Amino acid sequence: MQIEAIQEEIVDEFSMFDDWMQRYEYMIELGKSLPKISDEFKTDDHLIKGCQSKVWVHADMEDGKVVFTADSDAIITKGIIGILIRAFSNQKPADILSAKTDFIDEIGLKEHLSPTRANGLVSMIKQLKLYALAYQAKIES
Amino acid sequence: MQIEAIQEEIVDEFSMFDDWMQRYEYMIELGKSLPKISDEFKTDDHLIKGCQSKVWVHADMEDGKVVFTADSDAIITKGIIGILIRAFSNQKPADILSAKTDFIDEIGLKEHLSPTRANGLVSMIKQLKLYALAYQAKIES
Amino acid sequence: MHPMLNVAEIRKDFPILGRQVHGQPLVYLDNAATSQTPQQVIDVIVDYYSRYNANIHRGVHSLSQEATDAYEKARITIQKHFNIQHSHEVIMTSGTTHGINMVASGFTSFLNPGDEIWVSAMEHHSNIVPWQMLCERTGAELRVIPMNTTGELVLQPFYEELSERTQLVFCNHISNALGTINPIEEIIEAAHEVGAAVLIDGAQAAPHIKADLQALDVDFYTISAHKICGPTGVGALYGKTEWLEKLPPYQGGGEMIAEVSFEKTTYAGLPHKFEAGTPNICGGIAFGAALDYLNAIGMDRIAAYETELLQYATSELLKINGLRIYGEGTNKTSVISFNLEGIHPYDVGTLLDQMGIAVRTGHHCAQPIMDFYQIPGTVRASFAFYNTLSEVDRLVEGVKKAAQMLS
Amino acid sequence: MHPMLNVAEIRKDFPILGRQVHGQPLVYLDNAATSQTPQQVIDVIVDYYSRYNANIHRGVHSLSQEATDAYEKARITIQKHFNIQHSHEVIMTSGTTHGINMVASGFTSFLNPGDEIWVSAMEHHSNIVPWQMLCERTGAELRVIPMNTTGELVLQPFYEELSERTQLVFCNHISNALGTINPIEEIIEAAHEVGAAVLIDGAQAAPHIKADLQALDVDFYTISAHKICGPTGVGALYGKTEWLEKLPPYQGGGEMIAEVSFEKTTYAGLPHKFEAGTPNICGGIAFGAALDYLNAIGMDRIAAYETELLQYATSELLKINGLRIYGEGTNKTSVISFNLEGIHPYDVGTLLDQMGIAVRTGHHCAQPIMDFYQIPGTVRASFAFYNTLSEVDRLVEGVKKAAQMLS
Ligand SMILES: Cc1ncc(COP(=O)(O)O)c(C=O)c1O
Ligand SMILES: Cc1ncc(COP(=O)(O)O)c(C=O)c1O
Repeated sequence: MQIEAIQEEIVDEFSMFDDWMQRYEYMIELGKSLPKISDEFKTDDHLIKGCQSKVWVHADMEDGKVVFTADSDAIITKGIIGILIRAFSNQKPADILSAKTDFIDEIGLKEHLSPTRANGLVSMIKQLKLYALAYQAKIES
Repeated sequence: MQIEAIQEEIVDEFSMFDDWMQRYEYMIELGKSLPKISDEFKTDDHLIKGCQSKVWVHADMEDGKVVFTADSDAIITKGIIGILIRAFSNQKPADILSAKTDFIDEIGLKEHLSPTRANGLVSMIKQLKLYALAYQAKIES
Repeated sequence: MHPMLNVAEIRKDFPILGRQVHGQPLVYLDNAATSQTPQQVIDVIVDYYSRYNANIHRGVHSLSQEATDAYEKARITIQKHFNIQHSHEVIMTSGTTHGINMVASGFTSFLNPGDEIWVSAMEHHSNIVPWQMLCERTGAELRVIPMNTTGELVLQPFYEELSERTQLVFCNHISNALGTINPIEEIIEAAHEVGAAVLIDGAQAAPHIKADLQALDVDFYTISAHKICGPTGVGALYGKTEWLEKLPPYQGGGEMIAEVSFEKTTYAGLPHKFEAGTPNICGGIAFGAALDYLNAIGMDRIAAYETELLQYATSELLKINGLRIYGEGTNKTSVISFNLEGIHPYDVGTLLDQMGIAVRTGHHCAQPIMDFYQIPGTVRASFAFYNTLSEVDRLVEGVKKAAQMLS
Repeated sequence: MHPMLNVAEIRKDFPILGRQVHGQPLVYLDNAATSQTPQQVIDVIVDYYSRYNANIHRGVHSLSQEATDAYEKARITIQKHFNIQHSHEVIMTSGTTHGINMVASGFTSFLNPGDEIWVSAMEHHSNIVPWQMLCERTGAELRVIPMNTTGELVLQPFYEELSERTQLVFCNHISNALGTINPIEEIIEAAHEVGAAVLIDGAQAAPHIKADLQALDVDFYTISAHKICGPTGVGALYGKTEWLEKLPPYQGGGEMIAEVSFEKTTYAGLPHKFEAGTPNICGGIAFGAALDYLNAIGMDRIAAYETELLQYATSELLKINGLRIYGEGTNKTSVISFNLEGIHPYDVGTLLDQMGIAVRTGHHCAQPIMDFYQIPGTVRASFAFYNTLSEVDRLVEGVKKAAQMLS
């Protein structure tokens, strides 16, 4: 599926919820089903800065697509990175780079979008895009 | 004359004025007629701290009475120290020490009475009383 | 109405307490990070900028005089509040951190390799890092007064190893992460016996305890206005005259000099020697107003009421399965640091926020404590005199709901 | 209405301008000491304390987020205003003096005996004393760029004696005592040619000139909010990334660390490395609001109008017998320092105050300038964009009356 379609899917899913509790419960669910990073990559250089909880992200290239795995010691953070990975994993670097991130806003996580937010959502997006950029550079070289 | 009587006299004089201009003009007059300190005493240890202008005060003992002389490089300051000297000079140390200073308030210089005031009125009074204290101690010893 | 305090009336003084967060009435339980500001203090700020804002000291015009008088009056309010002997022993700072750094910097030339500095195991980073920097500059050694799992200091090793080499001892009066009230009287006495100076970080104590600094015989004491219903960006450092005279000035600039020429500069007397530059004039005045506000209520009544809040919250929270409180000493203020077993504090804090409840999560600038307990952080609920028992109920309900959602 | 500015409307923004002093409408001409505060900025302060006062950074609750966002937005406002490349190059300080001391302290380990620091002859004490203290610590030598009787810098000796030994050059953009706008572009260029760093003290420039710091290529630039319609107790230091990375942190404390243990502490990245402790949160936010206010009016229009006030006041004052102006350069801002022959400035200031006119008298924290002219001080009238031509008239009338009374 294309990034945009996945994002729409996520927005659709979240639009069913009436209140924050359902939204967060779902996020926690998503966190639990996150493609887990293998332990060997849970190192400091896979850590994302600016989060109050620890977030590790790893990327691999498979068949021209970037595959992300991640983990966090906090479950909500795990849900957030899980949503991001669902939208961006298994995609071509160029597509990841050009993808918009408005859907975050639409699923009611707008407040998490502040660059000063302690959960580091903005840093996470930046990191995913950085990985994509690195693979894109590799492809082009 | 006793300190209290002199202070009353000063208050009387000032009570004739209707506005600040007359009051300040009179103060400037008083400044000009100030018993001047002799130049040899215009030294740093005769300087009163806490004034934006320089104020030197000197004291002598004559016939059991303290005689003050002073000078300043600012004329209004000279007027203020002149008023103080008129009230306190040629008096016995004990009388100077016990004298009140409410008359300052009554002649419309209340605003100058703040301890933070840049003209150092409070420091001047303190210095005059310190001289009196020193002479008093001499007498008693 | 509460028998000790008319809390309903008091709450009306705090406009922020009327607001909503995520559609719920705000429950503000982050008082240890910063306290809220009563209308009385806000009014003083507005009055300052609307009526007599001016640069202070040495100005001959009326505005400058009025501002100077108000600012110096605030200094005296601080002096009286803490029973300080001389007003020149009150140095206005930009906050506790500034005050501590001033002292740490000042001791640079007094310390030598081999000298020792003691610091407690439960300090705020503001009371650790400046001393580490000082040790780096001087070669002195940083020693640590350990703590136990109850969250109390263990003084025995300190008593045993105190010696002539000990030059300085630093300790907070109350730990911001645990709420523990430390036995500073004993620490001060022991340190003085070997001739060491003591700095007590009173940032967390000031909102709860009216310290009598002469009785304590402490050498330095620091506070921040923003923790005692005052504004941000201002605080005070108390120092004994003899120390303040000995220490070199911290910053150079306007206000702190007597005479300046390119050849030679002489410094002003106390307190100005340590107050370079235009100070936080409005902040200082509002700081005084905040103390006036607290004193009008009465620090004793505040402390008694807060203790009640603490006891109630503690017993209610402990009923929750898997909840552990860090800081279980008997002598503590209204700070509760806790975790739910197996759950990250960040998750709890985030869900509580959705319910309109403001708590702090993380290491609370006291990483060594977290390392001690081997935890990433805690959830910290800290209560002020304007909090209510029903707000405690909402916290307890919230934590229960969060626990349920997260496990 | 004035063709450039609707001053009558602008004055309504400043509640203090409506007040009386000694029964006369206040004429506030002490703007170089501190500027007045518009209602728009006061409102931001009230809004902060009434609605979202909280400690910033790392807080997960909404109040803390809102406060953090507003504070960081202010940093970006400052960044944009001065055309600074990165927001992390904006260090929030408690004022110009704090910023200068931060840099002076940071250079301690970079300087050696034999090195030279140049400073101009017309500096504020805040830009002299920290460098004297630095020279004392390091053995570097303080050299002075001289001035002439017109009140302008004489650069020739500086150009001739600049050398590889020169490590630092400090100069104010505008002299607070004279109003002279210094040729900082040339000074910066010359200093960079020998590899020296340049700190420009922009405290007096900020109210009048929107400096483009990238174009200036300056290494450090400092300002105070209270001089640009902002609150007291806050300012900013600009530093080039390369310098800020090289300099050691100034103060230790919360906010400025990455990891703390008793064994080892690592510092946080920029700008936090230099921002220890709870900052002046409300002050920072109001600082941003003050810049917004000025920009809404337009800095160019402000400068043009102030120049008109300056020219009018200068020509009117010079008609008074025996009046001498210090600072007669062609390139100056709306500051007039003057004396009446044979009359002490304090006397003039005191009488003007009785007439409701606020000027500053004394050495204006720039004693070396007074020593240069061999005077005890000056009377300084400094104008802001909210002053009017008729206020200039009242000043001139006032000075005439004072001259008459005092001679
Ligand atoms: C040129 C100059 N530099 C530095 C300062 C010091 O600024 P602050 O007192 O706000 O730290 C001032 C303010 O008087 C100034 O005019
Ligand atoms: C115990 C303790 N010390 C020091 C500080 C630092 O105070 P400030 O950030 O106001 O400088 C705090 C505030 O968090 C504290 O709780």
